[in-house]
Amino acid sequence: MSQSARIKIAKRIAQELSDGEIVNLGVGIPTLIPDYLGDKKVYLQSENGLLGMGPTPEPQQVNMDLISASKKPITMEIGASLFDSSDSFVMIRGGHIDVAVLGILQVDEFGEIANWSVPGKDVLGVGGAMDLVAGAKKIILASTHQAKDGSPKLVKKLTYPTSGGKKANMLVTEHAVFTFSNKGVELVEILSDISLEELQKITGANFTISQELIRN
Amino acid sequence: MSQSARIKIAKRIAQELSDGEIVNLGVGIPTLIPDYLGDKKVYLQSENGLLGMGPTPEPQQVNMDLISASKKPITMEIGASLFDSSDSFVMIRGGHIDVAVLGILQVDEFGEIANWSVPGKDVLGVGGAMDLVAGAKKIILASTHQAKDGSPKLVKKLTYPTSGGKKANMLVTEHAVFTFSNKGVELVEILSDISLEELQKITGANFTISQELIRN
Amino acid sequence: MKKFIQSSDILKLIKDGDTLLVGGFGLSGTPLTLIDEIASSSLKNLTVVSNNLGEPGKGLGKLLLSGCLKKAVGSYFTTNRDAIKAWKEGHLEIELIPQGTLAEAIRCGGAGIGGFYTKTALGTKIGEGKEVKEIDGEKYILEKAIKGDVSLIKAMKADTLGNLVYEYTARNFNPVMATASKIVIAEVDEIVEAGTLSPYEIVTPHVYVDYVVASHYVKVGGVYVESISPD
Amino acid sequence: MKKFIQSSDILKLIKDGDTLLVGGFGLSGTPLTLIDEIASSSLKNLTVVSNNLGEPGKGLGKLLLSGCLKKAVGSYFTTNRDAIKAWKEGHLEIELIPQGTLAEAIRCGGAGIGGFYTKTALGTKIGEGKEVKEIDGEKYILEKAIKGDVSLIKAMKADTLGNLVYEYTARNFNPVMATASKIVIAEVDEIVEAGTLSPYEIVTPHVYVDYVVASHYVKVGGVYVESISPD
Repeated sequence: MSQSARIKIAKRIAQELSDGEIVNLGVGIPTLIPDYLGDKKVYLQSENGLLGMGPTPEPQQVNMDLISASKKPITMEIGASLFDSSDSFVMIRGGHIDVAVLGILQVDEFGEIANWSVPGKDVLGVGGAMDLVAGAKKIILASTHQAKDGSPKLVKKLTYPTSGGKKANMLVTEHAVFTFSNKGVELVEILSDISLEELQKITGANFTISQELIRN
Repeated sequence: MSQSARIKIAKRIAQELSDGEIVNLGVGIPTLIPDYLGDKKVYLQSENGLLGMGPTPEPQQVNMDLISASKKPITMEIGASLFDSSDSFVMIRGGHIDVAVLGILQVDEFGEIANWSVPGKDVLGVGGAMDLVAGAKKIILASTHQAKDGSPKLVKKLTYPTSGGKKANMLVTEHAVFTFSNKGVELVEILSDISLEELQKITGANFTISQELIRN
Repeated sequence: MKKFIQSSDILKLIKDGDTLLVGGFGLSGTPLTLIDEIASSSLKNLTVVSNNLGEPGKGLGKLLLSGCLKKAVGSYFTTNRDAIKAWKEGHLEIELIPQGTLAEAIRCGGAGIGGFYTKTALGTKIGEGKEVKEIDGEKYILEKAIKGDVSLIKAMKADTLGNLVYEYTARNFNPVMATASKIVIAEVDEIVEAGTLSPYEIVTPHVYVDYVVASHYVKVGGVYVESISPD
Repeated sequence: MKKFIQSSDILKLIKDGDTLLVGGFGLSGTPLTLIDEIASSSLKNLTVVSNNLGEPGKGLGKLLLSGCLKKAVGSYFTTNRDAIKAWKEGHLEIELIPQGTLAEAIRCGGAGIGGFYTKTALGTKIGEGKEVKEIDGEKYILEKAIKGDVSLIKAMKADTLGNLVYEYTARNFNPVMATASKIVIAEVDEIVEAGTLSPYEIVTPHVYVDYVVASHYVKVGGVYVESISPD
């Protein structure tokens, strides 16, 4: 996906975050979000043991013992705190993270997520994905609308292994914003010049269309 | 019991402790032990959140937020560390305390302890007693030989509620030292001028006598 | 953003029948100002989870005398004769839990853990009726997590974000209680600018703290005495 | 009394078939010197519990290449292609555990807790075959405690008693691993006099640490590089 599409997704999710929220950002697109928060002050939690993650340091200040969960060098913001992995997951699994922004492999029409394992592929990693799914108060998914092979990410039924029963609240792709509820998935916003028909064609699930649909 | 008898018990238990050991002292007689350690360096753990408890402070240095589990003002030794109650009980229950010295109501001939509740009396406290019993590597009991009413503390079978299945290793009274094993209780040392017959009379369990019985 | 509020404001956050997790070991690390507010309120049927129930007429002992309490959950009530009396007279329910199990159960409450298996109290009166399970050849009992509606904790300092540090052994149950209630209110001696506390020294990260109240007590001769009468 | 030993001495403390808990998140907080010793030893059939398996040829990646490993338990192996390859070829068993469950299970191992109930991985492939229990209306799966024979951890400083402090996010799994093995060996950058570290800043109290080894690595440009070749 083009960097501009990735930035579009990051920007749109940045709008969803509120002042004062505790946010955990997954790898990939989510890591772009801090650049688009403007005046909003959110507190970034990194599951390897930090609350108050700041921007990338200057090259001469890099210390590979101050890193993000993506293993990239970071800094600490004012008021940051350090803790061990068990305390970090008390924070994550105990419901203390306001928003987790996660990448996905698939999401079904009720918001159930698959984001750790591809059947038949050698993905031997789960990391904190299932912990974040189980524990975050709100889950926003950041993803391209389609996988590299053109298959839809939003599907009727997961064909990839689930990350757990807890449901996502929102999906943001380069084309659209969807929200999930017990009733299913709803299109609330179109972010590109795609037609509704075309959007339906490249989406694997039936979605309802919000009466207040926004077209940017 | 006279203070001299209490001191005798504390002194004898002090001999059992080794350099470098991590020790938790219960209320009562055990709190006298630090005065009789001589050159030995043991590290005292206090279950309210301190490793490295030092002696009572001078009156003008008392801070009631630096207290022992008996809620008495204390100091910190060099190398002391502070932690919260959950971490303190990781230390206690995880088998990291070398020796717990505990008071008792009763102990049976296999070393099973009753030290928290008197039937028919309003003792509504257990504190860390059961945690220490379950978790300490070695348990030494400090007790008068008889209760105030003259009944024996070392008994064939507990009539008071048990503190858990884990067994004590040793009992020190003003009269004698006993050790416990799967085979039962053995008298290893006589600390007063009591006769064997008299000792047997005031003891509620049958004990074997060590072939290396020490008489002080 | 943490809300810095007056002590009397906490009464809007607590309702009849609530379960309160209250920090402290004896009187050390106890939110005395917050307790005073509740003791002088008309709140009823509260359950208090705390290691002790203060001392007669002091700390949580005041809540008992003011008639707010229905139940006390903790490890050691023996030193408060008022609690024993109220229990004997049927005015107070008491649930006795070993101190380590209490701390761990509250930690689990804050950690999204439903319960845990411990050897403490196995085979005892306190363990009666609890599920016994053998894991890798060793027997344990199941203890369930403890959660509260409101936690009332006491710290030495808060920074302006709500990060907390504790004095010496006044830390005790406060950090775990900070994680385990829907609403967490911290009484503090001092409020300092964010950035004053080093990332290494912060014990309770601000994420856990909803409200901060300045204490009405000051320490004189190592003991807290009331300095400002609650309005 | 903690024993300050040479890195090569650790080989006397580890035996074939042991389970090693090894600190670190990626390469940060990883005991590189201790790993080097094991990689150049003839130890066999080791199980390593660690969040990752280092990187190809780095950190725990060396242990894999040296043929010491039978099994790896952790949360994320994807970034070490050697591990994936060894697993595909049947040379390495892998047990995948969510990161939070891994941290909590090790903490339980050190805390005398047999197991705990978590929602993480409920209903997933990783949760398959694990006991499901409903507690207070919510479903959880049982995860068992993890313990090791030997923990290899990395700290920034030890004092002469063995108290440890960690650098920034290099803390990660090290403090819980310090509690959960029969033998705990800490590799440190610096050894300072007892009393130098404040009681407030000590993260791992000395009770948990059996042996301390001075690191053969130094930090240059924010990255550890080898300074002394192991003898």
